[in-house]
Amino acid sequence: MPNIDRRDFIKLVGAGGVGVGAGVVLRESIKHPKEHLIPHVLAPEDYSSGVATWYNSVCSMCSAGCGISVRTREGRAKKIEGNPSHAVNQGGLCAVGQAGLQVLYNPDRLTGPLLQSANRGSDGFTQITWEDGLTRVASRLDVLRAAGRGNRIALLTRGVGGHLAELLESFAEGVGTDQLHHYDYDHPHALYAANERFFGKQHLPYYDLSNTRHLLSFGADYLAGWLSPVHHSLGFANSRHGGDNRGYFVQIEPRMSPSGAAADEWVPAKPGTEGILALGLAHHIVASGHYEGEDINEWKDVLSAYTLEKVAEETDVSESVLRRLAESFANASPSLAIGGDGAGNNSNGVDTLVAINALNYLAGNVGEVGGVIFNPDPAGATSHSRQANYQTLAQLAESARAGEIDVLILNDVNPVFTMPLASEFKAALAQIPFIVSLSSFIDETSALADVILPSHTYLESWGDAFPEQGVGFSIGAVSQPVIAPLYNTKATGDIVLDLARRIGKPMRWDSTEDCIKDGWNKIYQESDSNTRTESFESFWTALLKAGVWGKKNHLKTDTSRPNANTIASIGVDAPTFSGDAELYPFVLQPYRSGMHDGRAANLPWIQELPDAMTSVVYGSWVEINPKTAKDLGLTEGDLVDIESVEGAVRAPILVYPAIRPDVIAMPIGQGHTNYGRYASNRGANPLEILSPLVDDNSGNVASNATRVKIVATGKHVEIVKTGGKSRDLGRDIVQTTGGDDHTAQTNSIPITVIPT
Amino acid sequence: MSFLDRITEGWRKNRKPGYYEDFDYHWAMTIDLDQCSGCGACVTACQAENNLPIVGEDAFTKGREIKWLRIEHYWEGEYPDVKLNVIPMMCQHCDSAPCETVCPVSATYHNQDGLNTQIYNRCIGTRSCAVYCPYEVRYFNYNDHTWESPLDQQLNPDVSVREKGVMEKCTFCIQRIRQAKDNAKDDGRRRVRDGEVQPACVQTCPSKAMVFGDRNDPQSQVSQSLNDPRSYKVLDELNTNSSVVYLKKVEAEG
Amino acid sequence: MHGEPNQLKYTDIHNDVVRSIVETGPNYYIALVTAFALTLICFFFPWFYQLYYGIGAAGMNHPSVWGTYLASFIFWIGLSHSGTLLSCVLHITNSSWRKAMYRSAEAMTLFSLVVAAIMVMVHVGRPWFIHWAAPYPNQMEMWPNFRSPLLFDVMAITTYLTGSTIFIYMGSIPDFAAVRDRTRGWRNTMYSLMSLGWRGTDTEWHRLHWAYTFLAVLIIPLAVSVHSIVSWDFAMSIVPALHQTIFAPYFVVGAIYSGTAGIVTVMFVLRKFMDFGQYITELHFDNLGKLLLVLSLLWTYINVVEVFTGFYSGASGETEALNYRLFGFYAPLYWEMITFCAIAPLLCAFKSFRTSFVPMLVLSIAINIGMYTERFLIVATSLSRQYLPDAWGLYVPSAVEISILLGTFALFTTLFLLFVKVFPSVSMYEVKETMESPKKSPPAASEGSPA
Amino acid sequence: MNVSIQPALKSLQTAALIAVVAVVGIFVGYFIDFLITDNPEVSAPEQPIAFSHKIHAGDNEIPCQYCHTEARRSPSAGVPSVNKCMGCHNEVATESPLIRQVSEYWENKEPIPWVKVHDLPDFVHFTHKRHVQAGIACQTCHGPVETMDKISVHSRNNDGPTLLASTTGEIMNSETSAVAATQNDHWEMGLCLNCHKQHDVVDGKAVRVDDGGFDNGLDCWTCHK
Repeated sequence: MPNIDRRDFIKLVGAGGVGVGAGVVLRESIKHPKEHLIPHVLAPEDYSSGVATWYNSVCSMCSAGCGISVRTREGRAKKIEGNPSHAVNQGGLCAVGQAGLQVLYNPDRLTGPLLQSANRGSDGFTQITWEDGLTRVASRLDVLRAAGRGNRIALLTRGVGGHLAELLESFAEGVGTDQLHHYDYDHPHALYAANERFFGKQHLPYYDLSNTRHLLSFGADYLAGWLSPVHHSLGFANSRHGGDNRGYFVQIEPRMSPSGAAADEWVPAKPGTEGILALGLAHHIVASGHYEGEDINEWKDVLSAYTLEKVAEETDVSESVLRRLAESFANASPSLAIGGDGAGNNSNGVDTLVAINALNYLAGNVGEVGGVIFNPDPAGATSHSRQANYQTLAQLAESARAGEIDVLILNDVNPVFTMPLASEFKAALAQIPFIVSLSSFIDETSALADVILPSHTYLESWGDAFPEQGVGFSIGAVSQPVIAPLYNTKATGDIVLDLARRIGKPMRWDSTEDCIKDGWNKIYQESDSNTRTESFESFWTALLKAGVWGKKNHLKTDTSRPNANTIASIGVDAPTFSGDAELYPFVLQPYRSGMHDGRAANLPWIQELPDAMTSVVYGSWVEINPKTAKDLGLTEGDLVDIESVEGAVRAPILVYPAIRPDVIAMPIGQGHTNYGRYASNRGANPLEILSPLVDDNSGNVASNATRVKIVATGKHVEIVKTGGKSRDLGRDIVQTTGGDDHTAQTNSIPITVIPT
Repeated sequence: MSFLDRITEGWRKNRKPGYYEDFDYHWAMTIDLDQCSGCGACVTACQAENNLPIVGEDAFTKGREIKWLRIEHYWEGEYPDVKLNVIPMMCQHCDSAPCETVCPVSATYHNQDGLNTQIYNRCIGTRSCAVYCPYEVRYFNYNDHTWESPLDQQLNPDVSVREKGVMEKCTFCIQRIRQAKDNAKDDGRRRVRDGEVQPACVQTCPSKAMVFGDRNDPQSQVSQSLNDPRSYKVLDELNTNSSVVYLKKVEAEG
Repeated sequence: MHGEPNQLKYTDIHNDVVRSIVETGPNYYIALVTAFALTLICFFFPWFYQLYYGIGAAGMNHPSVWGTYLASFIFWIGLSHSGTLLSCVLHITNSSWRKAMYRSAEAMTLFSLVVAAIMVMVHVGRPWFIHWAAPYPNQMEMWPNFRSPLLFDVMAITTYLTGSTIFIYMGSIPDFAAVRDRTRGWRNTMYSLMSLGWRGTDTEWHRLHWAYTFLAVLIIPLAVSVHSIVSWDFAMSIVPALHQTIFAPYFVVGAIYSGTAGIVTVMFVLRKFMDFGQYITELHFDNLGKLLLVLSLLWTYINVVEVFTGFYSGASGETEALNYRLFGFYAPLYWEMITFCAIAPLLCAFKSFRTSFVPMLVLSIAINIGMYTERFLIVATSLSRQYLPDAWGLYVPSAVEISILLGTFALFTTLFLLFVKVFPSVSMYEVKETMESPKKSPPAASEGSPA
Repeated sequence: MNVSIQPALKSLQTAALIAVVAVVGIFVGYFIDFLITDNPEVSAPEQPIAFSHKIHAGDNEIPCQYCHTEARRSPSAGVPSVNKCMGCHNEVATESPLIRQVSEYWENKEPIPWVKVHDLPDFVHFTHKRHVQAGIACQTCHGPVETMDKISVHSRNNDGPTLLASTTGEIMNSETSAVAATQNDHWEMGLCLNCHKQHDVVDGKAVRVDDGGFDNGLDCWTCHK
């Protein structure tokens, strides 16, 4: 033992003390922090902690009306899935539909009513109470209504279907205005107009992709956005699974869309000549004796100008291809031609779609399984008659400028983003003295509001949907709240009902739920009394549980024959484009990407979802043919200005192998200036520079008819994308097999076929 | 079981074909490339179900996205005779998985259901499994990810949120498989019925291109689909014995 | 200079070496403080930041999940090779010229290994759980995966580290005793402990020689196996251009090559700054130069073979990986490597080159830059060009990585600077063995025995 | 000349002693903290209401699952709602000051912020349901809760194979019940594994076997996912 002197002793004590302290600190530091277990005060009936509860509802991300099942745990929505029993989507759901959760949980959601206390369009929103907000709005409305100047009130809403549309209608009536406009950027105005002209019905028919053996799609991106993409995907898959009768899909469009990639054949016709091409095919079908109807002579007359040689010249598709397409289209049974998106958005859009209807008629596809089937009238209200086209909104802007609008009520609609700059819509809004927005988010349009009364998201509120493009029979579904409201918001319907009460025009419902129930009560009353449940309450419970209601009322025998006048009026002019072809050599095609019309741009999942064709995330790009790029000396990532007569947007070049050299394409959806943290100041919005060239037949802007030029800026940015090299290099990663092999396939997977 | 037995069992597991026939399940998936349109619904479904982080634009720029399931694009030919082939690529759950041998801490191994596991809390982050994986479907957490409130309320409580330094990958939605087994036990059944369990991607696929099920059950949809003459495995020449089988895209003549 | 070594007296050796330990000039402190500060700033601070932030502080991504950390790891393992290995081989073959330089070479081994082991910690995502890679019984009843080449690696490096440590320590015992006898105070205490009571008896000498030779024989296969195993981390994968049988010899040769170059550098530094001109002479540079020449030819041969196999395979993956390495994004680095490691060392064919110190220093540094590039290319090019072209990527090191890379050199230097003040950096007794015995006046008893 | 190692060793003794004392100190400190905070009296956190499991489950023999109803049908055992407390305490002991606190919460429609005692890391997905349905007594893991006034983490049970109240309220002992009381203080992986290795499920109940093997939930994905 060494001698321990005083000094050593102090050292020892010090060391021991430090050691002990370190030990205590060590153990304390690895302890778990304190947590709480918060029980319910009163546990809900169907609640079990740790066990998922599913609620059926309806997706409201687009107008397709897919049924959804929402998985909730501990009172929080966790996952949205397709409702397997809903005939539209049969369990499937697209990316945007699933990202609906991020509408609900979006960090940029408005948590309560706001009042603009500084200049319009600034950040000067302050929190107010609902009472305050509603009073402010109601007093404005009341003054106008009482003075009999209700028409100076305009309502602009996102396309709303079902009984909520009725509620809004009733409100508009109450305040005495006929300025109720539903507005969806991608509402197929041209398609309605074409159907009206050819079939005499302003309806969307059911396109039976599922049973068709030969599909000609003229610009319709049916797998990724056109009408009801999930249902079309099901039909596409089912047709592909036909064993010996595997469906053959042809896509005719200047820029390959996801549907074009999935198709068996992609035909890059000149933009705007789709209708001419269709009539060329029709000409061949009639001329080669495939059509034997009584009105054959009339058809021969009207189609005489569309010989294959001429059409080949105009469309830039070789005669042999045209002949082959016509032959196989006529010979395949059933076959189907659809048209939309790119083909419908030209100056000759309605004519084009009429020509496509004619093609269906001549091939005998109308009213046939695997062809065009007419839907029965929807059981609930649809909004088409109220859908605002470009002309309507331009008119509204005109009235606003003329000082004829005093109050504008916006519901979850963003025309400032989707209207071309040339329409000066934003400036027109500034002329309106009072704007109130019911949006859940601040977007470019609601930023201009004076008062924002934020509404619930669709997962927190009641509603219903009767998908119009349908499934060939009547179908409807109720959208029920799957989660208690997260914030101090109110359902759109309830806000409107409250306003109606405050201006002394109470409606006959107490709440949105009441309105929806009332509507369904009517459906219940109208249903066959032999088969229906004993009471409405049991019907209602069953409806909520199943999430969907349907009635087998197929319109099988309906074959609308066009009359002689209709036939005589068929004809497609060469498309017109704004801008001089010399100065502006390229046709701009703004196309709908994963962000829908831009409303999904604030959802991080969608921002992070690689684009279906290019795997780009977080940003905009300009698609350009490799040859064009080479001629212009541009490579991927070169920042360019896309200039039209109306203005310019800036985006990087992306060399895209499947686009015509005289066309450039840009995705819609990015380029928000004020739409939350995920969307703002990202990319460019090609809609801004569109020329206000309107197809008079549909009243909508011809969004594919703007010519542009590319001006290199000399700058370079890195396009953010997930892919590496998109070439297989002979590694056989995606393997293919010839036409013969697949016929051996017998173990096809059964997919529920919609009976038609 | 003696130590030696365990070792020999380990060897047997990797050598003997049909080893999993002894067990209840051998999960497998088929993807029909003739039906897949590359829409990306499965990608989002996976992200929603499995608490995949929102990594942000910077991380994408750096190539640090986390997508257990991604769509690969392969262009073929030049304009105008150009085609795009897409293929969903996720963990192939190889029965002879290269990643399993290399993990020094056994954070990834093959379980008795024929699944290639990934145990996040065991992972020390050597990232060697990602190097060894020829399909490059293993994703690494380069930093801690945050969900801006209230986005965090969406997180699936049945799936762990991964911390920085941990490898992750497709699990065939193991939480759903376990849930289905649990339900089967509640019902007094020994086995999960065919179609009772579907990973999120399979469930959501709008064109029903994906089929998931038990390969040991000859009646199951997936077994029938595996017998399709169009079936093939990606990078089969590497002998990974993957459990994800693709059905060839058909090139039909017009 | 003091002339030829055989004109030295035993006493001179002792004095020189002990002086190098005891007498510390301000230059040394400046060097030490600088090195240590650089270690902190370039190595530890970035590393701590990375621990806090995650591996994302580095430039790695999908699919290039490995980066410079692993390249540094192989580099330092490689550098570690020549030291002990060379020393062992030369010891067994009785090459007397080794004796002046082997101590510092072995120290290099030791510290390179330490740095390499730290690089493993830097490399992994959760170093706080790194102990799970060690086999020890635990309540989780989990064992490491014995099939993993990485685990072999852990084992091999630990073994090699242990072996090298014992080897250098054992060889130093007589010298510790010598220093002990010439110092007093705390140094005397320290060297008393470190020399383990060495008295220099015949029995002790006999045992030391026997054990030393035994260890030398043992370490040679160990050293070869360590780098073979390091190569298996790559070669056992099925990544194109990595999955090659030639990898083990390739790595071993590369390791010895870079290690030998490293020794040249260290010897130059010792000679220049520690005033060891008498001990480290042209002879050493000449011999090492010859060795470098042979190794560079071997290394070039293996590289040519590798290129040829890739070219000849015809497999898309292999040819693409090769093409990428030779002509892709990293191609300038590849050609830099070829210039530094295959062409420049050919100068060693000339004796005049081998015996000039500064050109040899430049060459040795160039070789090691080239060899680092080689390791970087192995990691970076192969991982960014794998089987699925759509998952190809690109890897560029981040500032943190580059800083840590530079920091490893500072760390190594710090350790080495500490070493030269503790260990006699030239083996005194073995240098004496190479000298003619003093015939006339044997050293007085007070000068001590040969130790 | 002294070449022995002894003097050097001697001179280092003080330094070595200091080092040893410091290291031992760390262990002592760790242990002191353990002693202080792991004492059930101390470690059991203060609850918003001094609820006694001893009175409820012990003295009055209320079965565990009367309140923790979720245990047999959910992964989590669940904390009873305030409503559930009031179900009895509308009638029972309404005047007790503690019950007054409960009814205060009930009247304010506020939840009681209980403090969590038993906690598993977030990466462990334990399911009560399977274990309860297999007939494993709650006390197996939670210790003799019916004897505790305050629930503490360290439910040490050193009395050997005690009689355990089964989940259904009947009494079973370790011979008939599948599972003996554990002596393992810590809810760590080894505790789970021990049990899983020793037991197999026969007819839905846990039965003791020698080697449960890989099938019996020894797959890591049983709990970690």
